[in-house]
Amino acid sequence: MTAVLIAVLALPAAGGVLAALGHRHRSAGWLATGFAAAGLLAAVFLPASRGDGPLWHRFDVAWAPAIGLRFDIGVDGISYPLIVLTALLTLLCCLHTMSETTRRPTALIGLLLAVEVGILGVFLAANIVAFFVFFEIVLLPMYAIIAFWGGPGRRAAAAKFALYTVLGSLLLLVGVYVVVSSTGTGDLVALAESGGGGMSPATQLVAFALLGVGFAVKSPLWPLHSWLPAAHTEAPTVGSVILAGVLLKMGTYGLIRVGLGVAPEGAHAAAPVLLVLAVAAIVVGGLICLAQRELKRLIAYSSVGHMGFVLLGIATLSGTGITAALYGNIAHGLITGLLFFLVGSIKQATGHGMLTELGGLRTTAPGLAGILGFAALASLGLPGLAGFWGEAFAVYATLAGDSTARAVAAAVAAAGAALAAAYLLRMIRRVNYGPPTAAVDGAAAALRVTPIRLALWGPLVAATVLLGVVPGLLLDGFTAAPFLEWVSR
Amino acid sequence: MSASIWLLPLAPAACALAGLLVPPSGRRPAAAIAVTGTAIAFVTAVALAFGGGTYHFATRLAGFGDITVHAAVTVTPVAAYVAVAVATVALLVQVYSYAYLRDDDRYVPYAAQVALFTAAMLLVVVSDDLVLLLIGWELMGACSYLLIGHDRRLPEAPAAAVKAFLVTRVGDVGLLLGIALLGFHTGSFRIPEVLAALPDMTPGTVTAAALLVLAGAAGKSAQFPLHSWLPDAMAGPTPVSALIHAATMVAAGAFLLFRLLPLYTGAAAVVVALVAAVTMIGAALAALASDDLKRVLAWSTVSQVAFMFGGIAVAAGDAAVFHLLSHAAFKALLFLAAGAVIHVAGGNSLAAMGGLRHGAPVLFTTMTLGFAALAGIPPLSGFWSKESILGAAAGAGGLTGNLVLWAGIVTVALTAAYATRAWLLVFLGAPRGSTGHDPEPLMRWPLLILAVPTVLLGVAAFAGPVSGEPPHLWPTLPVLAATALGAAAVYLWWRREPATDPATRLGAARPLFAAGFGFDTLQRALVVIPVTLLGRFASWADVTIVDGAVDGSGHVTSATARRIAGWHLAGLPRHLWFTAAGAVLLAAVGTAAYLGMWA
Amino acid sequence: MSQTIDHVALLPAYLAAATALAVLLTDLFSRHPVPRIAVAGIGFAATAAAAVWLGTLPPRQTFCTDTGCSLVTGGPGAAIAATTALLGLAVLALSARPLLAGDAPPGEYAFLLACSVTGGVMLAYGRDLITLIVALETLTLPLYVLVAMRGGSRRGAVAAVNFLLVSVTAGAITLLGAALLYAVTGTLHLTGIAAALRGDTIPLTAVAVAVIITGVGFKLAAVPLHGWAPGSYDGAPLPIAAYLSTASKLGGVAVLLWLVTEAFPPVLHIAGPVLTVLAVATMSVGNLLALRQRRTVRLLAASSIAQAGYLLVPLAGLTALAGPPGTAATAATAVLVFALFYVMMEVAAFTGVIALRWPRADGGELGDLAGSLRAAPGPAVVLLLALAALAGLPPALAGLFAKITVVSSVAMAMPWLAVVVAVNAVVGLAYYLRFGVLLVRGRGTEPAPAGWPVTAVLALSVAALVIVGFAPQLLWRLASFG
Amino acid sequence: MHPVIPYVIAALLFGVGLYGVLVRRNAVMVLAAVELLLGAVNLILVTADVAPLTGDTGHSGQSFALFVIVIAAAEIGVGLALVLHLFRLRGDIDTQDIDRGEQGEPSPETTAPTGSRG
Repeated sequence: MTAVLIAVLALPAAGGVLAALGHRHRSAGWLATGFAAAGLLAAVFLPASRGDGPLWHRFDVAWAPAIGLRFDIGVDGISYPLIVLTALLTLLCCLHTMSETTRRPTALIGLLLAVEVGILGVFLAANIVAFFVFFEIVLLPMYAIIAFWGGPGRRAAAAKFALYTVLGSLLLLVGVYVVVSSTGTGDLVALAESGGGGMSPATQLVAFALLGVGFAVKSPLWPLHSWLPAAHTEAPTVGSVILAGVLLKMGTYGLIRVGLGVAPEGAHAAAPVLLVLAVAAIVVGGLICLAQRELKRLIAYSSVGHMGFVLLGIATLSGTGITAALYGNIAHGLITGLLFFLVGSIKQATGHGMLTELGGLRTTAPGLAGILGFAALASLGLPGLAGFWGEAFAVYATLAGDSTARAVAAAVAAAGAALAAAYLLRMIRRVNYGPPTAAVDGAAAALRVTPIRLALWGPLVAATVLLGVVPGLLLDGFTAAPFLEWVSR
Repeated sequence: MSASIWLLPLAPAACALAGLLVPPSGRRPAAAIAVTGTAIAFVTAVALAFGGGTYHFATRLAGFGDITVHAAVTVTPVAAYVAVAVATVALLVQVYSYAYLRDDDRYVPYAAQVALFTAAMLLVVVSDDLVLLLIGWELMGACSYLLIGHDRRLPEAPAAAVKAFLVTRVGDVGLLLGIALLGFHTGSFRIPEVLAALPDMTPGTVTAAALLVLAGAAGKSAQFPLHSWLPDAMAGPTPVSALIHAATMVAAGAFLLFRLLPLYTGAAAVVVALVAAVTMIGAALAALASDDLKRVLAWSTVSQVAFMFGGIAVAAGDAAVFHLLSHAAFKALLFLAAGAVIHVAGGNSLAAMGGLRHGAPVLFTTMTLGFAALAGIPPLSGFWSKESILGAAAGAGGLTGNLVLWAGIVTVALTAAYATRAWLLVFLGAPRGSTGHDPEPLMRWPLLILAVPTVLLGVAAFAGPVSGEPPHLWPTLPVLAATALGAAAVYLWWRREPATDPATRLGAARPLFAAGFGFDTLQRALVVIPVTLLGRFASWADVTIVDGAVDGSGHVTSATARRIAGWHLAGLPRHLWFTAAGAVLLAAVGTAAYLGMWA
Repeated sequence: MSQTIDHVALLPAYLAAATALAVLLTDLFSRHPVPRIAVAGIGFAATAAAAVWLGTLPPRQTFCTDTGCSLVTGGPGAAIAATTALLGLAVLALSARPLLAGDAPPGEYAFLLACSVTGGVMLAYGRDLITLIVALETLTLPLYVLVAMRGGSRRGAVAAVNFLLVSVTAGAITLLGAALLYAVTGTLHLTGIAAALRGDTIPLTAVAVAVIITGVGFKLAAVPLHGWAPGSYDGAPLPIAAYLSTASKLGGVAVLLWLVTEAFPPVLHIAGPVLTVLAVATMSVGNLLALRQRRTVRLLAASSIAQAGYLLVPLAGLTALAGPPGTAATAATAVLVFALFYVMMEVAAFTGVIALRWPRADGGELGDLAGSLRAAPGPAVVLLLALAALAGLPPALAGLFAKITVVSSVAMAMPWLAVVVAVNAVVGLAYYLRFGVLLVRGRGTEPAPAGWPVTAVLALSVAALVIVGFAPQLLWRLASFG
Repeated sequence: MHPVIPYVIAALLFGVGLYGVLVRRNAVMVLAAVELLLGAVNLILVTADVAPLTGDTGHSGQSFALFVIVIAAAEIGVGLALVLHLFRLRGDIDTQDIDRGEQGEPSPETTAPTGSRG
């Protein structure tokens, strides 16, 4: 069944190449979208005939042994949901691109698929160097998406995104080779199973610090987040969706799979720092959101807070916390992806992203207002929706440390969740309630929830509800993965 | 039978989801769906109540490593009664709303949201797992938010909705932490297992958990200091108020404390008693002073729920639930009737009402019964339930018992006073404007139906399992005396000047009382403004300091690059200088390395 | 002291020299430019083939005395020699059309190029100070003239004198280092020097080591011996600029590699810090300089300075080597692998610029290339790919692997140096991105068709980049110091 | 024997040459100064040959010196030719004006028909 594994990567790659070759033709865009759909189908079927090992499937060939690089990919219960999420969001973005009026849609789809290949590769990689290679693949296509399809400030925003995240990934590279040089292997499974491949605690700390900073920039974790608001504000809708939905997850996933996996003792030493940063991110992110006046910027900053919860779960280093972090990761991808689709549509239709220019959406476009309200409630962690489990159990895992400091951290984090409610409801109150503003009133037709929009947003809404009601769907996959046991012992 | 417990939350929930898909023009199907869902829940609840046993159902919902969340439900007879009360009120509210919101084009989502609200409350009532309970709990918060903000003609509605959600959410921070603390120390979220493991926990931890849970309950039940959202929540449509005050939100807090009663001993019980005492007196004073009929009722809810908390403080769980049930009956009745009154009077202000007893006999009769029950006139339901709490308090004695008892007696007097005042102002005296008319049948019948438990619940309770103890002379007599005193004082004042609001007797204190002792202002000054300012500061700091450092490093790099590029614009001799200097420098480095000065 | 000479080992050098001679003879007997170019091209191809063939044989040595051999063949040497010859071929192809058009005298041009290539090939095999320094001069001397060969251009002449004066000064410094090294060791063979350095050393040794490294650093345009590079590259004909930034640098790399691996193992504690300072200064100043350039070739020149800094990093890591034997070889392998990656990227970049600027002989301002992607998609895509590679980012996997090579060599031994590389790469990305975006935006003016030789170089350089991108291990096999 | 005097002289020679290279603004004079540098190198080489600082030598320094002389000659030859070429095109050979950055020739050039054959 490694064929499916390869298909998951190869189908979007082929679609991307097709789109690049036929970038002048609309039909090539549809064809590439078809490849994205096929990729999603392949991803969904990954659990079929899975093996018994730590990875369900594995495909491993030498690539560049001199630098410890093997083309080694595999999938387990931890990476599977992220893979499906990536394939799903990319497909939705392709459909969005084809259905809305977009400049040069086929070229954009080509770049989206290139980003997808990189992200999928990150989630699939079982070799630390291959992980890094895929990590880097994402950068330039994403840069191009922001820089060529973005808003008025796109150049500066895209440059900041590229330069900031490349600094992170290069530090990551240094960390990767601290690991590879001192253990002589890049096998993520073996490294995780052996608890760091025999690296000394000091080396592990150096490695974890470098890896951690690299992932922190990508996630982004406060205070290394400042590329994010600009990038989100200027990126086109699909760019924001991919960025928030899955690209950021490379950072948190990497922190778990690579950071905890290869340097558990380093992680242990750094855990208090992570805990403090996580709590700070939650609170500061929430406070900043309270003062935001721009819709996309607000949601961008909300990601900082949400990622703070994910980091909080990771910082506990416990099975519960890491499970919660993984769950929060997926939930954030769904919910924030949906939010960016929605606010992107609002911004495109009204031409405004400023909260002062928006209002009365409930009157003009009840459907859109309803879904926006739903997404906001989901985002603030309402129980019964996907966002709840990750955040609540991150708090639980923090409290479960049975120390006063951890208890305080849990309390502050939980208070941060209340802040999330404050800024999201403030946003909803501005956008949905009150009398319609001129901008909203004039765009009533463009704000309608058309069937194609329903088809785009529906899956995200449905998944948010489903994962909120039946969390076991994902959790059992997480807890069954041997990896989780290795990193939380 | 056990699995059918799930019908309680799921039937209305499913109907709510179905109702959300109905197009805005489909009033009838929407109403049918919503009523069906609620009716199924009602029938189920009644069946379970008559079954009289305790039913369980549990399945694994989510495993987070060491700890598991169960989709566990249980129905004890008490819970079944509460479920019946919730379902009844919800059903009547649904029916009432269909008429009440006749001209509202957003009725369709409204009906679905009310159904969801009901489902959430029923989930709280039946859930046997704290996390599952939390789901229903917060879902209620979201529904209350949606429903309070329903009316788009009221400019204050969105703000009130946000306030309701946020204040309760602040309480929920405590609840979440409390649940986490209990789960961590007992290894389970199942309520029976948690309660069974309590003796193994240190008293300090138990108290901490109790207080954290109390914060959540106080938020939902609008108890001091998290009560400020409830009076503002009147911005919602009146049937929603009835739902919130009688059957859902507000009752949930008291019910949660009832489920976790063993937590509340010692210091925690004292705190609960203090909260209850402060809340019941303060809210009663505010009710006495308020000019807005719905606000009077709202403050009265705050005050009455404090009685339930008082019952919890003295470990009289059954008495608390008894009061919850009787309060559900008369408060639902009062609110639905108030809706009709407001409809007739054209506004909420008591000053604009009067003399309605002639034009609207059904309204007059039912609402009179409601006020009487609220005031605790025997043999109406309110008398018995309040009495059983105060009786338990007297029996408990000690600091907690005395606190509850004496605050209760003062409050009883105040309750009688404000109930009398409102009744007088609405129905007696000279008619101001319209003398009114009785509401249409769909709005009338719910009032009549609710009048039955309002009157009979107290007597009937002695046949049921809630409370078997007959009233004692102490403290029944003082309670009755207080009731009489309060009612009489107001009546006498009113008799002297029927055109004047008896509340004017409060003099300079009245505006303070009416404004809820300025608590909103305090809350604004201490919480809202600081947090807003902090948000602005954080935002400023993020741009100037955090991002400023990033941009600054870019500028520094850029400036350095300009400087370096400038050095290179000086012609060949400078290149030669660089070359020679480089050789000397590197020779120096080599020498230093040779001398061991490197690293 | 009679020596037997292994002529097989000398074959590539013979062929390269013969190419120069043959071009000279053809120039005498034929009036037509084509034969001269063809002869040179065939000669370069033959040289490359011979070097590759020699590389497949077991190592050979000749001109040996009791202190060592002056000429040694082997895998890395073969890679350097073959690459140099191929670079000569590429430069010839890039200049073919202007030469045919008479922009420069084809005979002299091809002859000088062949001489330079001969020097480069000798550098790949030489193992004593005289051979290396003479080869280095043979590589460089013709370039002074070639730089000036931009049809009657004053800028070319200025660039040539600029290059010349700094170069002869640096050459004198190199010679001073060599002389001092001879003075403290009493031998000219690298292996002999190593043997002599193994005993007691005197302070002058440190000076000798540092000074000779400094002198060689000039060839790499290492800071602070880099000032000539932007001006000279910009003034030279574009193909010669390409040659300067590739073959000429490769020569410097060769000398440095032989010195460090053969002569300096006993004094790595001296060479290491010198190389470290050189590496840090080179990459930092190079990148910052590139950030402010407005002319295309100056930008590429400054960026090639920065790349030279990366190239030095693995050698700099030797400071921290108290480590196992073979670590120096690993570092040297990393350097050579990076150099080969770098040469490919640089050729692709320069070829792209040449094609986009055709028929102009200079790189012009950056703005002149704006909108090239629409106007001339083929060369623009090549240039974009090359820029991505130089920035070290996918889709140009070759560039990514190049960067990985550098970082991996020092990540463990000197993490701080790896972090310096990281920070520098960020600065580098800033100007590569700016350049790349410029190419994509708008609609530029279409260049004239550059003809098949340029297209061929374009295609081959891209093919090479793509192949080593997917099969990077090839380079390690070629460049392994074992 | 300690060859102090030759080394001191070589150092002085190199210093003087370096001084010339750095301060002279005339390209020809710079080339001349470079000759001094190379002379210093030769002096070191032959001195080391007869009086090595450490150990024994194979007397190969003198052959190296010969090569240096050849190199110097070649450099001067090519160098003077280029300087002359520059003088013809520009009219002066002041090094100060060489490579003053990007403000060289104003317009991007097209290939000129006349080669630099002279």
